[in-house]
Amino acid sequence: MLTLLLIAIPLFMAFAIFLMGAKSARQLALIAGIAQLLVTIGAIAVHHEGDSSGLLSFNQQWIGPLGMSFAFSLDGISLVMVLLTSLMLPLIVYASYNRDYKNTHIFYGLMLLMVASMTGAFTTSDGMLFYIFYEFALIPVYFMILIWSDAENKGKTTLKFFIYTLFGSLFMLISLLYVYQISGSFAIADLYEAGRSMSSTEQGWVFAGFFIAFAVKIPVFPFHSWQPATYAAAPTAATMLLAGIMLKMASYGLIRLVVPMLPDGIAEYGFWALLLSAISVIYASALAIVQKKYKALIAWSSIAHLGVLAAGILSGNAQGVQGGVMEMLSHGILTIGLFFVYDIIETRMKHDDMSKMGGIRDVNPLFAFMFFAIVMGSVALPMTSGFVGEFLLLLGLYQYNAMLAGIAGLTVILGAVYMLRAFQQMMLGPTNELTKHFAPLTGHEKTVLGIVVALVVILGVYPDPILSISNPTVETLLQGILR
Amino acid sequence: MQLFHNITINHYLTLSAVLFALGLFGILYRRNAIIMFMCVELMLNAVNITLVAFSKMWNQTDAQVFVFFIMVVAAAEVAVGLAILMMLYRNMHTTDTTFLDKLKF
Amino acid sequence: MISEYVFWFLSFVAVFSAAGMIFSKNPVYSVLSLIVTFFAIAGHYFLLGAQFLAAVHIIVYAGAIMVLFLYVIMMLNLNKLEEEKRTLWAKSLSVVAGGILMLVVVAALRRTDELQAVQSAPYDGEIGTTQTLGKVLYKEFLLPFELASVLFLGAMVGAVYLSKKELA
Amino acid sequence: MKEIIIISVLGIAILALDILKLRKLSLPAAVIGLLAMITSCVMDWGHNETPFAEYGGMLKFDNYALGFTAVFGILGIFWLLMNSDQYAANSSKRTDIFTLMIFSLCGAIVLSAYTNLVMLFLGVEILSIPVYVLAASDRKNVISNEAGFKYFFMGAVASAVLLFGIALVYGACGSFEISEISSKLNNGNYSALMTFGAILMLAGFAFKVSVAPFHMWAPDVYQGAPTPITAYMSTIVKGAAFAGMFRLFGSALMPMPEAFVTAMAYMAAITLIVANLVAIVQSSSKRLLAYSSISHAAFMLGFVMMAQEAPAKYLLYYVLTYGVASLTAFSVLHHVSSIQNGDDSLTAFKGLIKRNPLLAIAMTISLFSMAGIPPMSGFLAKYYVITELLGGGYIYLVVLMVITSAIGAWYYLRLIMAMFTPIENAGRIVVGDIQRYLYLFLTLLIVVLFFLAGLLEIMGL
Amino acid sequence: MEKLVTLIPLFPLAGFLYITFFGKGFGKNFIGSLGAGAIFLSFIVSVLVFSTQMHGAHPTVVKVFDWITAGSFNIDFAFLVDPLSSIYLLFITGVGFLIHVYSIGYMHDDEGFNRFIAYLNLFVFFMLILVLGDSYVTMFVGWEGVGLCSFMLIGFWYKDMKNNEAAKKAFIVNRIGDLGLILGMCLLFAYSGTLSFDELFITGNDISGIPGAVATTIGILLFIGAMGKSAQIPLHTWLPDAMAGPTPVSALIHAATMVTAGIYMVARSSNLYAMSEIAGDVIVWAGILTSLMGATIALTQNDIKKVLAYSTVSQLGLMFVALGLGAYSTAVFHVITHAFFKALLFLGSGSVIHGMGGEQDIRRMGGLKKWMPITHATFLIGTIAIAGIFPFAGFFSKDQIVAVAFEENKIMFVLSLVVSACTAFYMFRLYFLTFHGKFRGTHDQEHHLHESPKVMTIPLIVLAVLSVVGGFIGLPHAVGENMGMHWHWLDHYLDGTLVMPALHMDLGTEILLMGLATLVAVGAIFYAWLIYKKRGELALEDKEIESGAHTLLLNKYWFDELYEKIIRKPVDAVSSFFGKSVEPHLIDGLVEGTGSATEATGNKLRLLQSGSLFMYILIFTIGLIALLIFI
Repeated sequence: MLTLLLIAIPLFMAFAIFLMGAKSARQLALIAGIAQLLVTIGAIAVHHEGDSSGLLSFNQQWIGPLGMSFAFSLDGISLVMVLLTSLMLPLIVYASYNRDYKNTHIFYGLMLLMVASMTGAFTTSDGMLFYIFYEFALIPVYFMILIWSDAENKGKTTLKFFIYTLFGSLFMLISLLYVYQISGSFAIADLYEAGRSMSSTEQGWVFAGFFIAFAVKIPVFPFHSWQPATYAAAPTAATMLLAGIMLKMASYGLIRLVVPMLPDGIAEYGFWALLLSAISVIYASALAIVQKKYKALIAWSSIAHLGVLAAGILSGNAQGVQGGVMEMLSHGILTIGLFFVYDIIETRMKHDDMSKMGGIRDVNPLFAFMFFAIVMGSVALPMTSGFVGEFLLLLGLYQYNAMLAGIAGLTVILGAVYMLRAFQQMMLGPTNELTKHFAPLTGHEKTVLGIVVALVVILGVYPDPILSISNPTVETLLQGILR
Repeated sequence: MQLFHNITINHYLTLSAVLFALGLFGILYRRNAIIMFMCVELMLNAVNITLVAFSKMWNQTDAQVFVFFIMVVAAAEVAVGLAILMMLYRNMHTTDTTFLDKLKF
Repeated sequence: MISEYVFWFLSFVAVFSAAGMIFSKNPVYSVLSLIVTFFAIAGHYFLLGAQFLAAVHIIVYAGAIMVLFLYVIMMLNLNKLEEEKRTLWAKSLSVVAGGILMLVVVAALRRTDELQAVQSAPYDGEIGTTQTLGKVLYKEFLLPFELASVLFLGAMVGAVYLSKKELA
Repeated sequence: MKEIIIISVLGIAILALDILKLRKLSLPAAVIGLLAMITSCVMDWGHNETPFAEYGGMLKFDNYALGFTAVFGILGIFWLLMNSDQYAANSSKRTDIFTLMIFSLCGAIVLSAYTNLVMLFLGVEILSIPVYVLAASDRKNVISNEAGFKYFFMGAVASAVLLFGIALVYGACGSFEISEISSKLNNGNYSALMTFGAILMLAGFAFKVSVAPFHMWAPDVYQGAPTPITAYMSTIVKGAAFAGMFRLFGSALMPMPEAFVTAMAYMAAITLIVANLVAIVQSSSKRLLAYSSISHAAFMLGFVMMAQEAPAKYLLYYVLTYGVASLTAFSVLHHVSSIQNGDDSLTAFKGLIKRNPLLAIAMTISLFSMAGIPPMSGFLAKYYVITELLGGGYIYLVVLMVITSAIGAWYYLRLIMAMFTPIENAGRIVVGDIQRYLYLFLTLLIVVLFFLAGLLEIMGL
Repeated sequence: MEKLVTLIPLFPLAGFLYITFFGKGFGKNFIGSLGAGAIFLSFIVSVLVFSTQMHGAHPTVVKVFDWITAGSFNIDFAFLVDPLSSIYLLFITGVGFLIHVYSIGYMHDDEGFNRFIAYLNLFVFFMLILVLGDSYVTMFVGWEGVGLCSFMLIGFWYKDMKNNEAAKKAFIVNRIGDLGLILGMCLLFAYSGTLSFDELFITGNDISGIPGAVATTIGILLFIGAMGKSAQIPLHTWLPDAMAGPTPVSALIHAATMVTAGIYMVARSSNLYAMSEIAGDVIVWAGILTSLMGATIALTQNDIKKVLAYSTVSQLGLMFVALGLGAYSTAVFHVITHAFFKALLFLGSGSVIHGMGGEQDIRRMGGLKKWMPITHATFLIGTIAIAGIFPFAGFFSKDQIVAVAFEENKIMFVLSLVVSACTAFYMFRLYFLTFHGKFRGTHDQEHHLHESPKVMTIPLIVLAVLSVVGGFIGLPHAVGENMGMHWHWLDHYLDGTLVMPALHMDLGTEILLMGLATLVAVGAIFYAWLIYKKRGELALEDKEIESGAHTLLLNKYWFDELYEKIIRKPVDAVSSFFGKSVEPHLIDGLVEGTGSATEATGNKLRLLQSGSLFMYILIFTIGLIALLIFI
């Protein structure tokens, strides 16, 4: 029941906002976000002392003969993902306070719609429903970018983004249906059984379908080209939603659907997928190194991190998957932090050309300090959330294939290279005309950055609460496939 | 099979086939809407012949009744078709179908 | 024996006048040659023992439809219409297409051996007569008959609507 | 049977209203009549009534027929309401158009209920002949004339082909009754004659439903015909033709030889490719929608391929959802283009979201539905096709469908993008109250149908 | 008792947090004493902990909280208290405390004072985590943490991009090592299923199952990490640049503590290294090469801190030699003594620089002993200690290394003697050039030359004392036994924690070696005295250098240039190649290409729709024919 509540709150608030108009849209969105957060915490509490009353699961047949049903359940992994969503929503809303988007109510309405569908994707235990939510999330963000972007080529960019991702996910549909031909039901448990019963060649093909779908969205190396342009064009809030939460649906899909369903397929044909992921680490890092614009840089860096993520998850052992869960959470937080930094700078300096900055640390040490904390998080320094995830991922990946772990591990070095360069260029060194009058942070900017930093550090120092939520689920997921 | 002396169903089928093809050929060959239209009638008649021949073969009346209906429909079609043709002529002052290319691509 | 010759004769008349319909410059001639074709076809009906149909055929086609055509042609005053022929490639294309179609159809229809199996009940000349036809038409084919009226009504309304002048 | 009586009487009644100069009443009358028809469908549900059985009744109102009849009725009502503002309330044109539409609707019913090839033929003709006229109904407009003529002429040829097919089938089986025919076919290996006839019928129907390579007329006619008529053609006429086709291949000519299904698969593939690729490069939104409707024909053909196994309800669902979506889309297109003197280019949609948000949203939703993006009902419709085809093992066709529907999303998005690109000094577009509420309703329906798809399973079809 | 150990890192952390968040508005003295006090407290606790260990308490694991759980992988955040860690605790907190006190004086006029003290506290915190951590992962936390602090402290004066560059270089080079370390951990986990020191080495013995080849790989991977931290070839280049930071930082981080983390780690894994010959050899060779390189480069440097930096590099090299030869306790011994005298030397140089008003070039100094006697005295002690003259601390530790080398590997023995000769020479060169002769600086420099304040000199004195007596914790076996007293305390203390080499050489050899070492050292010193004191020669100005060898050394064997060429340039080139060509043209080009290709096809296909009825019916017919023929 709680799960339904988690989807219902943003949904109804979205429509409420649509109807109530622009006046108090922000506040309503914020309230929705906080409510969402509270419910999530409640859910975690319930989950903690064992969900005896079935509060966390809900199942209502939809199209019986086709084995589709509105089935939701909040197990450990879902809980973490939901936590991510509902942690980030209020942050993003609050972060967007320093810009006023025209037609506010539409903007926040769409945002909440998107959150609703993402929550659905994270909580559903029905393959078809997952696909549906996965697809639907595309629509609101598409409009958020199309309408509120101020890039001149936004039409082309958004088109590419939409078609590319849609195109990818259609392959997932085919694979899903192919498995469904055997299972006769979309209940994920049945899908697992059916998937594992297939010959490894079949599994390989099905895996290919799934991988293309998720690789486009994660994104993994050759399928990424929609992403930088889209990030560049999108309004910051949309970028945060996109990079922070939405793309996690894909990696979550890897954990939830692919790894437990197609063990043999991955074992035999998965190597290329992992290799591509590893390559995308290097490739994206290399591109991040040559970026001049801060936003482009973080776009690429996020591709690099997600490459590690994908590879680690696909290595299909407890460490990799746990690392994946943790990394999703932390990457979400960090991405939002990084993009919010972009927003702060962009609103003040009207550009994000790093070479034109410098010395901001002198003018605004607090800002620099928080930014530094976030940067350290994203270079996966221990005691920040980034480390736990990345370390576990590498640990898992190493057990799959040492060479790949070596390649992917280069992110440890390259990440430091471009992130530190960016930080030093922007924050350190002498001040110049542009940065001399860098306005101090407003109250809510402080709050948001503060929360982000706090989360990064707390999760880094004491990640156990999160990990111990997801660990049992991960182990049960993998039981079936560990031979 | 033998319909009557030395003449089998195949003869009739062939005849109707020839007429049918001829009709289609005519449609392709001519540009004048009216002539093309007549070719359509020809095709319909080819069908009629087949049907009558079959009714003889199966020794049933249904086919002939069907032919009857075909005539009815043909008449209706002609009525509408000629009406459209007239209107077309009123607006375009020609019945040459090659001028019908406002809609393309 | 005689009927056989008649068959061949009628067939040739039908085909050639059809060809004439297609190739004649003057639409009026086309109409006339088409009428000839129809007469030939009517002849066939006689041969096949469908007297009533033959009669109706003459009446409907030669008597009604073709007259309608003629009327239109006269009204649009298309006799001797100066229609330059299709371009050569178009012609050749149509010839080829028509030819191939004919070949295919004929070839396909030749392979009707299984029809030899059809045992023909001793032919009763009655099936083509007005009486039997009427019986069948008003019994088994009552529903289609009624629906044909709907069809006609629709066609009428349509024709009338189209030939009306646009008011307002 | 009542349905047909009601609909024919309704047609005549509207003519009478025209004569009695009560034209204002024509709309309510028509709507009420259709409602009556739908209710009678509901009442007859499950009776499998065969009217005039003793007179060798040639119609059978089984659930299949009733279901399609009801759907056509519903779509018809939507169509009437949506176009109630097109023709001056007291012009004779209005009554004429409505009458013709009603009559062709009668043909649609016959097509979904026939048990006899004669009826099939009559149905096709009753359906088409009024539509020939409707397509040309914009009398002064050369474009409309051209469309009407092309449609009529090719339609005539097509029905000649169809007829030839019927004749040959009769020759092979010695009967027009589909039950007899299917009994004559000793499971699937057709006689040469039979095959030949079946192919010709297939071709005839392929023309009606505008499947490649018999689709050439569709774009021109759809573009040339007045937009309401286009909407009508792409919803009811197409649906009815498919109803007839499905009934033919599902119950009469069954089981089909493998080659047939393969042929259909190829036709569907060609259709998908041609329609979608050409649609991308269209600048006229009307023509674009025409091509999209062709590509949807390919999807529905998928059901016909599987006609032996696939339950008809999915085709019904497809017809309904696609009908609703494309009706909405074409109506929006009409409302948009008609106020800027018939400009139906993509640019005409610029800034629609400002000029009339409702229209823009309705259009967007319906386009997404056509593109098959959840949670619009169009997604489930396509989903059904794909599952059926996968069940039949036509994986390549499925992949092609998937790829092309991504391409489809491409050109739909071009339209959507136009709607959301702001322009200055754009006057508002106003639509009547009926239309406004109808748009709202249709938009909701598109989504609601998605969630209510479960009901489809319990309606015994 | 061991529970107290949790407090040890907490004090510096608290200090850091307090100074960072509430430090505003307090006087510098308060802040300084706060920072120093925090360290002092943890020093007290360390002493307590150490004493328990010294009285033979068993190694204990103190769990702080559950940390990482992932399937079979379970890491608690736990501290391991055993002789090794406790002795490290002792000198880290001790030296750390002294250097804090020193910095109060040194950094007094810097506006970043609070920041500096806070960073130092944070550093000590991480350093303590590093040595206390019960698992490689926990250790890695400290490992990276000290890296972070070193980054922040090297770039402490962030306005100067040069410092930032140095800081970034340090961080990234360390990162390279860390990758090796991480991979080493992964491999170790893959084979042993745990990363906890306790389970691996002390109570448990989970490494027993590891095959030798794997052990070698693990060893080398871990050693790569050590290379990064402890500036071994080829990852040494960051350390000299790191001198950009304030001098106390160089003393604390880049001499006494952080750079010895590598030695700590290898010593910690001694059981593992004991399983692999090859790994040992690798370490030995890397160590001795580094040592030679460092020593030789130091001969020619003219920046006082650079000389010390390279001497650090070479000393670290020696320590690794010891490690590689299996004499782990000896390495630890040298780490401790080195911590004393190198800290002393750096602080001394700092005091010199302080007095010289920021001047670091020894060619601009000279004769300082009359202005700053205490500095001079202490510096001299340090110099003697590092040169290895009896009975100073350096003598014993270095002599043990030499002895081990003599036992294990004669080449190493020779080379280590060479190193110690060089060491003695360059250190005394430094000393003479700085404190003797006459002043060569500008006039106003001379004008306000002065001895440093107490707060700076007292730590110097303390360290000086330590450098004198520090060596007696580890008298050589032979000597110890023959003096009848069981004095080789350190080995016995560390026995059981570390793998011990079986060294048994008789008194004669022992004495001989000592004599030899001393002889070499003295000879070198004498040579230096001859050149720089007697003849009063000066270091050459850069432009008057012609000898090739000299240039080579002055340019540090062109390592930086080499890396510039073979790493940095290629990476940039590849990156910009990706950015300029691959991404837009290949990857995105494919996507765009597909799009435009589709459109092109569409444009072709639409021509079919020519609008002519003839064409339509023709296609209709063709389609029909096709169907007829197909079926």
